[in-house]
Amino acid sequence: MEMNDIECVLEGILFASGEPVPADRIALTLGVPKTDVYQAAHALAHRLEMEKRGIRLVVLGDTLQLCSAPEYADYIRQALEVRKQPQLSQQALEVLAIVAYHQPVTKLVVDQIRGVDSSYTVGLLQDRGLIEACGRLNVPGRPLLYRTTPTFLRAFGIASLEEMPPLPESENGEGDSPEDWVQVKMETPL
Amino acid sequence: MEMNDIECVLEGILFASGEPVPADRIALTLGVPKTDVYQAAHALAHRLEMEKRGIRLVVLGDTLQLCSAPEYADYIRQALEVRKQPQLSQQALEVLAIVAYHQPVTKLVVDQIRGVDSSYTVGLLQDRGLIEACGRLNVPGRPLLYRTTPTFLRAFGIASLEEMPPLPESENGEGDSPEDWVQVKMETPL
Amino acid sequence: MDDPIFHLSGIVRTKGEMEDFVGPLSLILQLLSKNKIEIRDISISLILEQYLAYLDNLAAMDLEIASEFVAMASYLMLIKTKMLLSTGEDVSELDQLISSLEELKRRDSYAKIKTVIITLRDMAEKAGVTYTKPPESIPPDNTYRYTHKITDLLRAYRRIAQAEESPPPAGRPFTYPKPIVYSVKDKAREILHTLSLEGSARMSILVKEAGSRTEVVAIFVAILELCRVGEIEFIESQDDVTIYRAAAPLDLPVPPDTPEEATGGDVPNGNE
Repeated sequence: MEMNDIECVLEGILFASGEPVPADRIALTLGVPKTDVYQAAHALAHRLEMEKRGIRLVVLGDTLQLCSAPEYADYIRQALEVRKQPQLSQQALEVLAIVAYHQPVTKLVVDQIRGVDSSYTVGLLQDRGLIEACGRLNVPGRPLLYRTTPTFLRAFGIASLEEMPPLPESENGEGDSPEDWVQVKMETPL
Repeated sequence: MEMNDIECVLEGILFASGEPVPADRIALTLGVPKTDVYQAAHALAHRLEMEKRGIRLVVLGDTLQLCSAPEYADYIRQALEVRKQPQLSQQALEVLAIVAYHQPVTKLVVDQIRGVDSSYTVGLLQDRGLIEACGRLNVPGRPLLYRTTPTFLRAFGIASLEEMPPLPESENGEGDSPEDWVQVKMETPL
Repeated sequence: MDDPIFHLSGIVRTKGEMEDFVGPLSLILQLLSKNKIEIRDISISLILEQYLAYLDNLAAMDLEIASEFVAMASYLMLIKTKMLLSTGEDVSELDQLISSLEELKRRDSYAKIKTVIITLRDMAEKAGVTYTKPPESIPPDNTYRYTHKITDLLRAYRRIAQAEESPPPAGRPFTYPKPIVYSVKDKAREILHTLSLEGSARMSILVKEAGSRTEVVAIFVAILELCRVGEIEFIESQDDVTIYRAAAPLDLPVPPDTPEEATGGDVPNGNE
């Protein structure tokens, strides 16, 4: 069997499998030495990479596998994503607003401002890459602090946090910044 | 996006999916016109075939799919130890043809045309992915409607249903399609 | 169907080609099926005219055809009359006609399908066997891709502020479930009461009957306390502890109110 033929059959077998295939099983099937299979595998891998193709061949120990080219991962994910991502809910927007205006802020503060537990929504916003943990507050329990991310800026079409509309004075009078308020609340022994 | 880039990403997407992917979803993902996707698909398909590669790209209706090259089927079967699928029986071919030419069609119509119950064969063809349920007919009992799948096109080596061999003309040609016949039957208030 | 054209060529044939007709009914069925007409729409005069015109064109007038036509025409008349006069129940003739029509079409469809089966088989053979691959598993990326107006955020913030200011709904005072607190004293009393009724108590049962972890803790502490003051003794078996009332109270200070209340009150025949 010609080396080029081995390459082609190898490609067909690895494609149909999808999973890693032992090199010696391929050698057995084609009736060629295992070294030929490896040689063909390396040649094919090289060619796929050189031509910047959508497929890559990887050698994993004694097995060979085809996989999609990692550089196209974003396109692939986008094209194959079945479930459409839901838009932010009213609650999620509220939590995001609190984090955005009071960052860095703990979940406890978010809970206190909203009056309900916001664990799920905080997790969701983290998952969506809109907020992220950025250290811990130096109080007992060392709770995580959250802040908004560049994804947040992109989603809301602003270049920096300074572009956020200011909170109206009346609603948030001087000296009554939520940080102070929280501070007080946390220090208040129950 | 360059045509060659489209080809490569297309290959990656189709490889990762394994299943047929609608061309317009790819167009949407890449932000290119659908015609470009088809053009890239045809170029890639041509190249894979010319180079006698182990993979083929097939256009199946509005979808694109990668599959293994048929000339290496024996090697693949041997290497991956897959059982050879039995050829389609006469009955299966009949049912398949009735569904293909009259789709979407109910099992009742298939039964009536063949004069025998076709439940088993319909189930078999569904199992092999050659036909699929595609909604219900809006008549009492709401029977399921069946149509052929992209796998059907692939199995018969055609890109669309238009490539099916034409049915012989009736002696008086036009308008004698079984759909009309079914229609007539359903509308007859008896 | 205002003006149906009945294409008679290919339907009415010369004698030699007539094998596919059995009688007038078949001929009607052919006419009907080929022209897709509803029985109700049959315009006998139209068929007649066209039929005659066709016959005119035939070089040789075939008597058999002519007689068949007469039979057909009368048949059609009969059906049409019956349809017009029937009350809707007596339509067996029509039923028969329609089912025959269907049967004919069915056979026609099947015959057509059968002609392409061989071609299809060849196509499948030529296409060969191709294999597809299972989908790759792609780790999901949940990064948010929608865009919003920044003012949405301010609005969301205001909404919280408003919710905070609005007073709690009136008329329905909040009720909180009362926390259940077990006092060691009560537990000790309970245990002594049990002992006075049953003579002994198994630790495992006492614990099992406890409703919560705090109650278990209360039970343990109570037992320890009762032990300390010498009110109870216990015997340890393999996997349990059996508690007894101490045979003779030791000369130790008794915790206030524990023994007196436990043995008095609701236990009429105490140990005293």
